[in-house]
Parts: sequence; C-alpha cells; structure tokens
Amino acid sequence: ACAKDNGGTGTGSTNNASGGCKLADKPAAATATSGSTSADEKVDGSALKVGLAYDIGGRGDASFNDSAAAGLDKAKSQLGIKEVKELTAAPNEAEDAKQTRLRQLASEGYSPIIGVGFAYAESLKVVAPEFPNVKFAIVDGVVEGAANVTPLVFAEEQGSFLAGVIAAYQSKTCHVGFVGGVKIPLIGKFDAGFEQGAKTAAPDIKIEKKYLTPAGDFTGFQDPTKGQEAAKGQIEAGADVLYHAAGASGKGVFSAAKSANVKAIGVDSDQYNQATVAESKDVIVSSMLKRVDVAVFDFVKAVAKNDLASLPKVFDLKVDGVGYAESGGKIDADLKAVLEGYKAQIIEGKIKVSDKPTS
Amino acid sequence: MSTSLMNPSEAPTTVPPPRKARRIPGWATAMIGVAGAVVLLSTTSYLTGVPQLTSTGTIQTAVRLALPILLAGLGGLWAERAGVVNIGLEGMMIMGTWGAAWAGYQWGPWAALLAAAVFGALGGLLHAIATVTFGVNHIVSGVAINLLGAGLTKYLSTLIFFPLSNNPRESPSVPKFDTYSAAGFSDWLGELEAQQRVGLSDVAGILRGLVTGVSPLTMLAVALVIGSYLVLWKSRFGLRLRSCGENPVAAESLGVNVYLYKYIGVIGSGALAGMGGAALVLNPGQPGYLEGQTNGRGFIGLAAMIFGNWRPGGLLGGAALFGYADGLQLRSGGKTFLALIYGAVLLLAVIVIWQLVRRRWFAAAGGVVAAVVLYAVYYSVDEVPSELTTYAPHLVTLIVLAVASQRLRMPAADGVVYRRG
Amino acid sequence: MSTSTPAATDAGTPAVVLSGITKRFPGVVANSDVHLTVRAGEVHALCGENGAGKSTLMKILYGMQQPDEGTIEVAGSPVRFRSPADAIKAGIGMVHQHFMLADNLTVQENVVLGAESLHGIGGKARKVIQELAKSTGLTVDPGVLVERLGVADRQRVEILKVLYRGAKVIILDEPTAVLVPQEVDELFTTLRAMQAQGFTFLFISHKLDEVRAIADSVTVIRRGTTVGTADPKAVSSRQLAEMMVGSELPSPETRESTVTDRVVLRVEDLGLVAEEGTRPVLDAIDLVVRSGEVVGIAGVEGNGQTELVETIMGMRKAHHGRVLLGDRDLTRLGTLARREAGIGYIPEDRHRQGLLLTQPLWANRILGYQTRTPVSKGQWLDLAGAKKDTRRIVDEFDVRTPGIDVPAAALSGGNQQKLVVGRELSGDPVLLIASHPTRGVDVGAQALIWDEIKRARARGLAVLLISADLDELIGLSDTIKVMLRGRLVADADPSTVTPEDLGSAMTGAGATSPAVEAVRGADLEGE
Amino acid sequence: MGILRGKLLPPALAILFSALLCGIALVVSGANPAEAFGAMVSQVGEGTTAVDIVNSTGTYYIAALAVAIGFQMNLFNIGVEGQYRVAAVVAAVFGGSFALPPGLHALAIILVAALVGALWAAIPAILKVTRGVNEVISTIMMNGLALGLAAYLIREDVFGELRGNNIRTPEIHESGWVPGISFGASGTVFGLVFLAAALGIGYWVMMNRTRFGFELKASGESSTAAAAGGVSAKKMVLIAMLLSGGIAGLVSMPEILGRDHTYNLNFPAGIGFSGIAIALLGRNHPGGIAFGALLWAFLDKSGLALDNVGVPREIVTIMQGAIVLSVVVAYEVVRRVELAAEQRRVGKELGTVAA
Ligand SMILES: Nc1ncnc2c1ncn2[C@@H]1O[C@H](COP(=O)(O)OP(=O)(O)OP(=O)(O)O)[C@@H](O)[C@H]1O
Ligand SMILES: Nc1ncnc2c1ncn2[C@@H]1O[C@H](COP(=O)(O)OP(=O)(O)OP(=O)(O)O)[C@@H](O)[C@H]1O
Ligand SMILES: [Mg+2]
Ligand SMILES: [Mg+2]
Repeated sequence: ACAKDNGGTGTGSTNNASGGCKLADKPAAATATSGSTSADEKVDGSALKVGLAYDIGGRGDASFNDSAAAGLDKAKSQLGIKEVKELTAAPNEAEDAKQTRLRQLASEGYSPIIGVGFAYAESLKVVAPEFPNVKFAIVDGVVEGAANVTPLVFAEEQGSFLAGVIAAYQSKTCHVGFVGGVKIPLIGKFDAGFEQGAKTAAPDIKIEKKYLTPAGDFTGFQDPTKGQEAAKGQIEAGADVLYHAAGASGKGVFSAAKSANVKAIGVDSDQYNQATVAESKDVIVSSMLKRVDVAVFDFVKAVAKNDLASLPKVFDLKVDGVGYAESGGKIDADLKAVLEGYKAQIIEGKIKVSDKPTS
Repeated sequence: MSTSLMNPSEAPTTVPPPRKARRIPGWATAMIGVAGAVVLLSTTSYLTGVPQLTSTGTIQTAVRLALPILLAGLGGLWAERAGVVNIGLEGMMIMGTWGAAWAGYQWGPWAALLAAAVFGALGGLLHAIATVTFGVNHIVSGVAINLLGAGLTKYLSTLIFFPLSNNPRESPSVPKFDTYSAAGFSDWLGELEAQQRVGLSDVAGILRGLVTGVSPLTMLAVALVIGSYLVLWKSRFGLRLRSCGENPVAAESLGVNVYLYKYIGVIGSGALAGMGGAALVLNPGQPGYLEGQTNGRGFIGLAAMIFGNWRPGGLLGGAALFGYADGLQLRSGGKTFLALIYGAVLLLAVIVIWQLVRRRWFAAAGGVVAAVVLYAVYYSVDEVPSELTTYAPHLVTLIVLAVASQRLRMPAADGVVYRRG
Repeated sequence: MSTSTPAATDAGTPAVVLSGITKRFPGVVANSDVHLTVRAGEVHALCGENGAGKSTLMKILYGMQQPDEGTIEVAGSPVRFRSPADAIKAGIGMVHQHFMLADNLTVQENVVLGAESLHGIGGKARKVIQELAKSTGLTVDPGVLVERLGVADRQRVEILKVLYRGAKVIILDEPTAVLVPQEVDELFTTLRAMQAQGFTFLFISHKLDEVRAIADSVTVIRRGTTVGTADPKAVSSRQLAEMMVGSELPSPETRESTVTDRVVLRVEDLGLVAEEGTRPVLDAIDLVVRSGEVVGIAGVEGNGQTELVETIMGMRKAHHGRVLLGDRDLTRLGTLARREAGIGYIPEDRHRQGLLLTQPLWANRILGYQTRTPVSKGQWLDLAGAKKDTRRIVDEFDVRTPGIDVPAAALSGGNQQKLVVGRELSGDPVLLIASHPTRGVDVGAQALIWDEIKRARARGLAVLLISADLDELIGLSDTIKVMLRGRLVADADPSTVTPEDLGSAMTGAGATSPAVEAVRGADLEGE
Repeated sequence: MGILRGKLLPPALAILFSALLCGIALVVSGANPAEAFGAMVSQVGEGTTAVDIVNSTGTYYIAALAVAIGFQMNLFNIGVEGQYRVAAVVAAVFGGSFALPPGLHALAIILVAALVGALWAAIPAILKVTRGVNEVISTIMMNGLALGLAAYLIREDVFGELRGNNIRTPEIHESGWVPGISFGASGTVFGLVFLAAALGIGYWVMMNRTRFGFELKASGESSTAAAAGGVSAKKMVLIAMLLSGGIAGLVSMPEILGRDHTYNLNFPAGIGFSGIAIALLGRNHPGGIAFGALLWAFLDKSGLALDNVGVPREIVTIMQGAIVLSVVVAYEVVRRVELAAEQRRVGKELGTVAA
C-alpha cells in the first residue's frame, strides 16, 4: 500500500549509528577580545549622497546584496544620510552596463559610491579615474592602481574555518559536506576555510565537496534543484552536516538536509532567521556571517569622518568582518568556547587559514 | 523559409521502400532496451565498485531531475504531432513557474499546478495565433515567446512578488505536495539493496528509487505519458491531431478542422510545458519561483522529444537518460563519471561483437578504436575534472543522437506553415 | 450500360446542380458562371484543358473552396458547404487529383480519419474496411503504412475513403492519370458495378477515349466557363476536342527521323540500392542515346524512372555501373559537373526541382548555370548578363510575364515550364533529360514545348524522355524502352506500338504485341 | 515607395505596436509611460551611453550575421552562444601567450577566434551531414559543453590566473590590442566595430553578388531545386555552418581586443540568443540586421535609465519580445497582401482576368 511520507524518516535515520568524530585537542579558551571598532562616537553624514550599485539580485536577495543594503540602512539611520540611490545589475549584462551604472551615480554627484560584488572591479578600473574626487568602494574586490577605490574584502576563509569546526563537532558520522554554487575563486575561499577548520577540529573527518557549475556558468547560484540533489548525494554518501556557499541554490541544500534530518550551516547572513528558508530553519545550526553590512557602514562612516585610513585592509575575524551566527540555540556553551578559542588563535596568527582549496 | 509553398500532398515519386515488416513490437523493444540498460549498469557497478550507479537515491534524483524535462518534452510532442515546431517551450515553462508560484503560495500545490498549466497554455495560445492564424515561421514565433515569457515573468514578479518576498526575483515560498511510498514493498527492496548482491541489489535499488518518495506530480507525469500515448495513438481525437502533422491538406479534405486541432495541440503543448515549470516550483528543494530557474530545461525537453523520435515512450527514455546522467554527476561527481565511461566501454564491446556477427568489419573496427580510447581514459585518469562532468548529460545526449539519429522520423508536415484553401 | 437507371433518388431530380458558379483567385478567374447538372446514377464526365477550372469547380462542390457567386443544389435542395465535412454529410465524396494520403499513417487510419464516428477507429472499422476493400480490389492489410503502397493501391485507398463515408456522389479528379490502361479498365469495371448499385460519379479526365468509354454525359469547360454538355456516344472525339480547345488538337507526332549513329549518352550496368539489404531500385540498366535521337522511357510511376534520371544527373550515387557522355566518364562527377559537361535537365516537378519560387525570373535563369557565362564570371554572378539572357528566353519561348523581376511563383504553370525548358536549352546541351516536360501545362504551352524539343533534336540534341503521357511518348520518341521494377524490360517501336501494348508491358502483363519486344533475359511476367 | 511600404512599414508598425503594448503594461502597473520612454530617449545623451550603444550594436551585429548565414539555408544555429565563448577563451589564451608585431598580433588573434568558432560549429555540422543529427539539439548541447570547456581552460592549473576574486586568462600584450576612437568623456568606440561593418558589407556582397551566396540562398529556398541545379545540400550545410561559426567566433573580439584584453568571469552571456532575435528582426538582410542590432542595443542601454524613474527594467525584455513577434506578423500580413497584388498585376497585364 502507498503510504504518505512524513519528513525526517529518510536515509538520514541510519546516520545516527556512530558516535561522532575523534576530535583534536580543544584550543585554549580565549580571553575576551571583542573587536571594539564601533565606539559610539557621533558622526554626521547628512551631507553625503551615497550611491550603491548592486550585483545581480539586488536588494532583497536575502544574501550579500541584502547585507550591503542593511549596512546602508544603518548608515541612513545612524549617520543621518538623506540622499541615497541604489541601482542593480541584470543577469548576463555586458561590462559597459556596469560602467554606465557607476558613471550615472558619479555624474549625479553621488559620493561615496559602492560597487557590490567583484564583478564591478573591471568597471571601476575604468570609471574611478574619470571621477578622481568621488570616493568609490568595491565589495569583494580590489582595483589596482585606482587610489580612490577602497577595497572592502573579507576573510571568508576564516569564517568558514569556524563553520568547519562547527560541522566537525556536530557531525555524528564524522563526515561533512560542502556545496559550492559556482566554482570561482571566491567560493574557493569558503571551501578552503571549511575544509581546514573541519580537519583541524577532527583530523580524520571525511569531507564531500560539490560545485554545481563551473566558472563562467553562474546558474549554479540560481538552481535550488541542483543544490538539493547534490546535497542528497552527499547525505547518502554519509555526510550529516552540510555547509553551502551556493546563493539561492543553498535553499535546496537546506531542504535536502531537512528531509534527511541532518544539519546544515548557512552562509553570508544569519539564514536561520531568513523567511525564505523558514521551513528548514530547525536544521540550520549556524551560519557563516560575512558582514558586508559592517563593511558598508564602516566605509560610509569613514568617508563622513574623512578618515579612510582607519578602515581595516581585510574584514576578518579580528574586526568582526566575518563570524558565525548563534540563532536557534544549536551552539552550546562548550562549542562556543571551542569556537572562541580557534577564533583567538586565528586572530593571533597562530592558525593561518588558507584561501585556496586543496583540490 | 518558403517551405509553405511546397505541396506536401504531392504524389510520391519514388519507389516505396520495401521495408521488412517489423517483427518485434515497439513495447517489446523498449522492454529489451530497459533490461539491457539495467544489466549494463549493474555489471558496471559491480566491476567498478561504484554502487551509486543503481542506488535508490540516484534513481530518485534522476526522477526528480527528469520530471520537468519530461513534461516540457511532452509539450513539444503535442505541438509537433500537430505539425507546429515549438521552440518556445522554455518561455512557456517560465510562464508556468510564475503561475505556479503565484497560485501556489495562496491556494496550495494543486492550484499551483493548474495555474501553471493555464499560464503555459497562454504562451501556447500566443504561439498558435502567430503560427497557425498568421502563418509566422514557427521558429521565429518560438524565439519571441521565449523572450516574452522571460520578460513578462520578471516584470510581473517585480510588481507582485516583490512586496511579498522583498525580492523582485523570487516568490514567497510555495507549499509542496506530500510524497508517497509503497511502504512494505519499498522496505523489502531496501533490505535487498543493502545485501549487495550482484544484479539483484541493483534491480532492487532501481525499483526502490521508483516507488519511494513519489510525488503526486510524478505519478501525474507518468499518467500523462501513458495518456498522451493513448490519446494520440488510440483515439479519434489523436488520429485527427496527428494527421495535421502528417498531411494537413489531406486532413482538411476529410473534414478535419486543421486549424482547430493545431490550436489544441499547441495550447496543450503550452499547458504541459507550464506544468513542467510547476514541477520545478513544486520540487521540494525549491522555495518557489526563482528567476532563471528553468535554466534551459525547455530546450532540453525539446531535445528529449526529438531523441525519443516524437513518441511518448522514447521521450520518457530521453528525459530519463538526461535526468540520470545529470543526477549522477551532481550526486557523486567525477569518480562515478569514470564508472560510466567504463560502462560505455562494456557497451561498445557488446556492439563490436554484434557487428562482428553481422560481418560489418568496418563498424566493428570503429567500435574497437572507440572502446580502446575510452578505456585508456578510464585507466589513466583518477577523476574527470568537474568542469567537464557538469555537462556530461549534454555529451551523452549528443553521442546517443549521433549513433541513433538516422532512425528518427519526424511528422512529415512538422514546421510547415499550413494555409487553408 | 448505356442506359442509366437512376435508382437512389426520384427519377428526374438531379443529384447535383451547380448554377452560376464563379470563383476568382488573385490574377485568375478559375470559374466564371459555370452551370452543371448531374443526373442521379449517371457517370458524368468533366473535360477541359489544363487550368480550365475543373478541379476548382469540384473543390467548390466538395466544400474545400467557397464560390464567390452561384448556388449548389444536392438532391433538389440548396446547400452551402463551409467545409468538406458539410459536403461529406450531404453524401459527396472526392478522390483528388493529387493523392491526399498521409504516408506515415496506416491504410486504416487514412480511411477512418474524419469519419471516426461511423465505426470508431478500432476493430469494427477494420472489418468494415476489409469488407469494402473487396469492391475496390484492394488486397493489402489495413494495418500497413501507406508509404509502402504502390500508386494503384493508393488510388484504391482513396476510393475506399470515399466509400467508407457512404458517399453517393463521388468525384474522381483525373483518377486515370497515374494508371496504365489495364488498371484503367479495372477501375472502370469497378465504377460500372458501383453505378449499378446507385452511385453517381463525376469523372474528370483529359482523355477523350476514356470519357467515351465510361461516361453517360460529358460537360466541357473552357477557360473557366461551361461550353456545353453532350452525349459522348453521339459526338466524336474530334468534336469534343474542338469544344475543349476551341481549335484543332496539336499532336506530338514527329515526321522524319534525325537519328545519327554518334552515341551521346551511354549508361552501363547501372544499379542503385535504396537501403542496405533491400531490393535494388535500379538494376543492370543499359541504355544508349544517340545524337538526334529521342529515347522514351515508359513505365508506371514508381518503377525507377525518377531514380534513373536522378542517378544519371548525379543527384543519387550509383551503386555500380557507369554513365558516359560521349567519351567522358561522368560516374564520379557531381550534378554541377555533369550539367557543365552538357546535360540539360527538365525535372519532373518544376515547383520542387525546377524553380526558386520566391526568386525573380532572372535568378531562376542562374540556377544550374551558376558557373557559366552569361550568368556568371568565375565566382561572381553577372547580374546584367543573367537579366539579358532571361529576356531572351522570355521572348523566344513566349513566356507570358510582365517582366523578369517578378517572382517565379507569380507565373502560371505553363509559363513556368516554358521558362525551365528555355533555360535548359540555353546552355548548349548535347543531352536533354526531360521528365514529364508537359505535365500539367496547357495545350498551347504543350505545343510550344514539343516544337522546341523537336527543333533541338533536329539540331542533333540527344533526348532522354520520361513521360506518363503515352501519346506524347509514342509521338516524340524514336525508341521506347519499358521500365518495370527498376529494370528495362522491353523495347517498343513507336511507329507501330499502341498505348494498350505499352500498358501491358508496363504492368508486366506480358508482351502481347510484336511491337513490344522483351529485352533478352528480362522476365516480363514479373517476379 | 513599394520598398518603403513593403520593408519599412512593417517594422515601424511593429515598434509602435510594441511600444503601445508596453505603455499599457506601464499604465497598469501605475507608472507613467511618457516619463519612462522619455527617460530612455534622453539617456542616449548621458555619459557614454551613445558610444555604448554603438559598441553593443557592433557586437550584436556580428552575432546576428552569424545566425543569419545559417538562416539563409534554413539552418538553425542556436550554437552561436557556445561558439563565441569557446572562440573568446581560446583566442584570449592564444593572444596572451606571446607577443607579435602590432597589428599582426591582433590579426592573428582574430583569425584564431574565427577558426575556433568554425571548428566548434563543425561538430554539429558534421553530425548533421553524416549522421543526420538535428542541428537544433546538437547546438544546444554544444552550448553546454562550451561552458564546460571554457571553465576548464581558465582553471588556474590550466591557462587561467587569479586576479582578486576574479579569474582570467593572461592579459594580451599591447601589440594585440585594437585601438578605438576616443570621444573623451563620452567613451571610446571599439576599433573592431568597423570589423562588424565590414562583415556586413561582405555578407551583402556574398549573398547578392557571388556564386556561393546564390547557391546558399537557393539551397535555403528549396534544397530540391538546388540539388537539381547542381548545389549539394550537404556541402552547403557544412560550409554555411562553418562560416556561421567562424563569424560567431568574432562576436567578442571588439570587447576583448578593444577593452578587456582578457577573458574573465564577467564574460557576457546570451549574445547568441539576442543574435537569433535580431537576425529574425532584420529578416537576414544586412541593412535590416543593422537596424535590429541598433534597436536592440538602444533598448538594452537606455533601459538602464528606467531605474532612475522607478520603472522595472524588465519592460525592455517584454518590448523586445513583442517587437520580434509583431514584426514577423506584420511582415507576413504585408507579404500576403503584396503577393496577391503581384498576382493580380500579372493577371491584369496578361489579360487573364476576364470580365
Ligand atoms: N488556390 C489557388 N490560388 C490561386 N490560383 C489558383 C488556385 N487554385 C487554382 N488556381 C488557378 O485557377 C485555375 C484553374 O485551376 P484548376 O486546378 O481548377 O484547373 P484544372 O482544370 O483542374 O487543371 P488540370 O487539368 O491541370 O488539373 C488555374 O489557372 C490555377 O492556376
Ligand atoms: N527589415 C529591414 N529594416 C530596415 N531596412 C531594411 C529592412 N529590410 C531591407 N531594408 C532596406 O531596404 C532596402 C532594400 O532591400 P532589399 O531586400 O530589396 O535589397 P536587395 O538588394 O534585394 O537584397 P536581398 O536580395 O538580400 O534581399 C535596403 O536598403 C535595405 O537596407
Ligand atoms: Mg485539376
Ligand atoms: Mg530582396
């Protein structure tokens, strides 16, 4: 007879067999070194006109564009900025469309202007010199030889390292998985950090890896179906904690984790609280945070203070540019201590996290 | 593009090819083919030690991935059997995804399915108006519909979904169908699969994949394949519809309203493609509508239909092959792909022996060379680069077509603009 | 048989009355004020030259086209047919001049299509078809695909379609055009038997002897209007012909022989296989055409004539054998090279093979001659040259056209054919391959084309003529060869042979006349 | 004026109709169409938009020509998309691996691109003529494979190099760059836009004045008539597909040699599909295609201005689809009317139209 399936009794139920990883020695507990970059000084930015050029997806993508938007919103409310303008890139658009977007903002008198996404690097290289008095910034990218472009880059590998540690501690099968959206260098940093973190915490751990599409085919960030199937494959191979860096495809990863009753780690923002994946929220144990909002806010503030030099070179663990989310309460005090311990070691430089995946 | 001037009813000027009567009926050939594929896969799986080739999970993945392609392909079938080439499947599918999300988040999955069919059918209607009433070149109209479908849904999403989901490219999440399993049978198969017995476990794995976690949509799609066969080949309506694709002038002369049947075929085509879109939206992994989520599956559906020789059974095979190859590469990547190469070597070996029996020395030699090359690849490489395995389904489709294309036969008046009188 | 007894309807009520029918197409008035009365139970013949408007009139009666003016009455009551379905309901059936069959559907599917409500599409329909098939002489299984049937069987399927729908009035549009005389006789036997059962026939033909043999009355149409109705027994063929054309009939007769002994075309042991492992389409063809000679090939359509021509032209690749033009071996050359070597080619289907319909006339002049003056220079086209030479053809061959820039599709069939003939005689050919050179063209054009072929032959041109029109074949040819199942099975002497003799040989019924001489080793009785 | 009516009226009507359609859509969604269209038109004068339109027209034009060559003989080359991508990667790798004298280097890169495009197109062409594989499917599949191959070639361990978060082929040496025409702050027109124009002229000459063009057209109009006229359909398929692929290979040359000097992850996708629509819009005629490409580029670039007035930019895609569809419907209607008129004229002149 045909029986209705109720979620959570899939292949996952067999995974509880073994008792987890043999863990490496826990790091020494950290002394509280909270990155106190934001001492509450009053800065007035009401004279600034801030322009934001988003990458594909724009405001509302529940991912890093949204994170940038959050930074902007914070700047609006805290720095008193009145005039902002936000423009968004279209999928598959030509290079000159990005240039036009930037130029449009610059010639309308916006400054600072932030290009969200490394895709703006080439365009800024052209446009920034045309407007030497405008202050530009680029998220996730570096523009060589343009003095008026501030790079806002992140140490995704450091945050991912902690995600790897979480995965290793949460796995019962000592087997975890990583699903990358598109095989580009940026996603490689997540991959590399995750692997190093997991291996550091549990040297014997097994790691599954899958990129949905190769470099140049950006549909890998847009295909939850593929994300789901790749995740299911990893779960069937034995992985019971999955970390994704796959944009919208990550929703498929969560759903696969949910139906097999295994755990998942989100990316970029605190996905536990994200409306679009609310159905799967109970399997999301944490998220690797990439604080684009912090970077955007700090940059705008620095411009307002006219003190760009104060910005960090890299938004890393030290400045809370990356981190991990604790919503949902799946990270207990023990694990938190461990994570803080590793975090301290990374900040102190005792652990150097590689940004290139091994394979 | 002046084919419309040709008279398809021209008396035949060549000797009718005196073909041998077909001794084996189509369904039997299909069964033999399926059995052969199973044997090949289980042998490969045994020899290479890669159980994923026939695991339950792989088969389930294949089913899920094949579903939208299958439905789009069925859409293609209905249009082309009525004589209208439908390259606009992708656009109709996109319309379907939007419709499914729009109705789905409000009224649930069945409404989603219905709305997807309606939205797809609207695309079909437009295609029918252009191609049947105005006699526009079918390809031109299809390309335009792909553009329109993409533009319209983007525009509508910005208007309607943005306020709800805060994202102009995404809908709120849509409730999904429950899935069903043949409870006892499935568990028994599971035990069998776990015993790792050669052959038996493979068959069990495949069967289990087919009867476990089945969504009503999958059942519906299978029913639609069978239904399409029955309707198109065993009913009066189907006979009339197919006659419009074979010789519309003759059909009209017998009182068949060719325009009407073409309209029905193309609108039905759109509805099926729209349901293919719904299959994407209602896939458990999908939150709902997502811009760009069809990702060329409409085109793949068209390919599956041509692959399947404009027949529902063949199209099922084409969609299954694509879904299987895609699922395999997604789930297990390069190593499994190597196992497939090994399987290809085995297949070639069988073909070579067959050619030798038939004394086709040249073909046999070609087979040997290909087998040796593939084996060399298998032997020398540890893992195929993921850049290349991602498109394994495309490669497999291309190769199979290169081998089998000459047996394909499309409806005689397919793509020919028909004008009454 | 001469006294028809209307059985079905009341005596005196005509089965069909067409009055004042007018139908205009852009540029042509196909029918203009046509009046036609068909008595119930008779065989009513409709005669007229090509393009007279016969088919159009019948399509109107069958609901496929709507008249611009005029009325139709069936069995005494006025009707308006919006589609064939209406006509079928009124008991009218039509067998079309061009077969209306879907090759990829079975016989049964073709028959029941559109009439499924009668007996469904399954076993019951099958039984009915088998029952009816007997009366038409069709013996094949209803489950086979139509593409496997020969011409005569296809015709039977067409009649079967009409019978299946229970038509009482049956239109036969040139049913004999593709049949050999023996098959025509069989058809007539069938018709008479059916007439006795009360069927009424409208029978279209150009062939006056056939009309006189089968019809109870005949109506002649000329240039779209009815010239008059006559009793075919009471008028002579000659009178009929004059009614049709308005003047005396032209004849393809050639007077004196111009045959020389210089061999132009030599075909040796030519063979062609369509599909691996099947019976050859062409088998051991040996053929010689000399300068100044017309060699005619007779054969029922589908016996390999098309393939023979296309193989000689290089459009199909011979399996074995050689083709020589003069001393030159053409076997390995492509079509273009063979044309350059001096072959002119009038293809059997001018629309499909002879013309680029949407292109202007001058572009059609280039087709097949794109490598030669005056239409090209090396890799470049010579548009001025092409236009000039097209004007010459238009003048010399009396192509009626407003100019050379109109698309070929705008011309009538006869004028299109004159353009093709003119083109193919322009490149100084030594050999002309003419497939059905006057098929479907009107009498005037026909006479002109015959004249041109005769003139060229007198200049020493070798001609290979394929035609289904046995009168044309006998009239023009110096030698006739009969083709059957891909082989040349018999020779005939055009000065003595009759169409009936040829017909026997073409169907493999055996050589019954001394004028037809079986080729050595050939088995006329068939396989 | 016959030409005017037959060839220019339909597209004009179609554009008007599409604008009307989109205007209605805008009104329904509460936007002001006049403002939207006004913003689009005035955008042309802003910044580098005018120059961008010209550059983009050139790129689209090449893509559409590639498609049109196939269409001339009823070949449907969906594979332009893959052909230009593969050609771009290989040409960029080739150009970046050594330096040649200026001019020569650029020429060599362009030739390599054309060659690679042609080779990539050769696969479906050969499959079609030898195995009868429908080119629609095979080119769709080849597009997928092209993405894979391109991704493989720019792997760091193959030919690629890392630049920040981007990955790209080694930069082409300056000798391989093609300088453009600078308009100062208004941007720089790519030098290779002239290549596009030259290709258009070459295409016109080929189609209208050469034997090959005639054979191509004949084969497309009626393969049976062409065969009887000595044109081998298989040969034409092969050549047309190679030519189409060769031209497709040039699609990204203006951008790569004129601006980017490398193939990187930002490589634009979808130009091949736009090319199909543009070729259809221009009815395979070089003049028509130029017009279509210009229109397409205008809609694309000016569409950026819609963001400024708060109108969803997607309205532009709707407009593009609507234009293609209504253009062909308009042409079809006009064609029928004209054919009937032509037949009537012929009939009248010959006097066959009796009273
Ligand atoms: N659909 C059409 N459109 C335009 N002209 C047509 C159409 N059908 C027929 N005609 C023209 O009408 C005239 C009569 O054609 P019809 O087919 O009735 O002649 P017919 O007497 O049957 O000739 P045939 O002996 O060749 O069969 C011809 O000049 C033909 O070209
Ligand atoms: N779709 C179109 N849009 C705009 N202009 C067009 C279009 N089609 C043609 N034209 C222009 O109309 C004029 C005449 O075109 P026409 O097609 O008659 O040229 P042609 O020399 O006959 O070329 P071809 O034989 O290739 O069609 C040309 O100047 C052309 O640029
Ligand atoms: Mg007729
Ligand atoms: Mg023209």
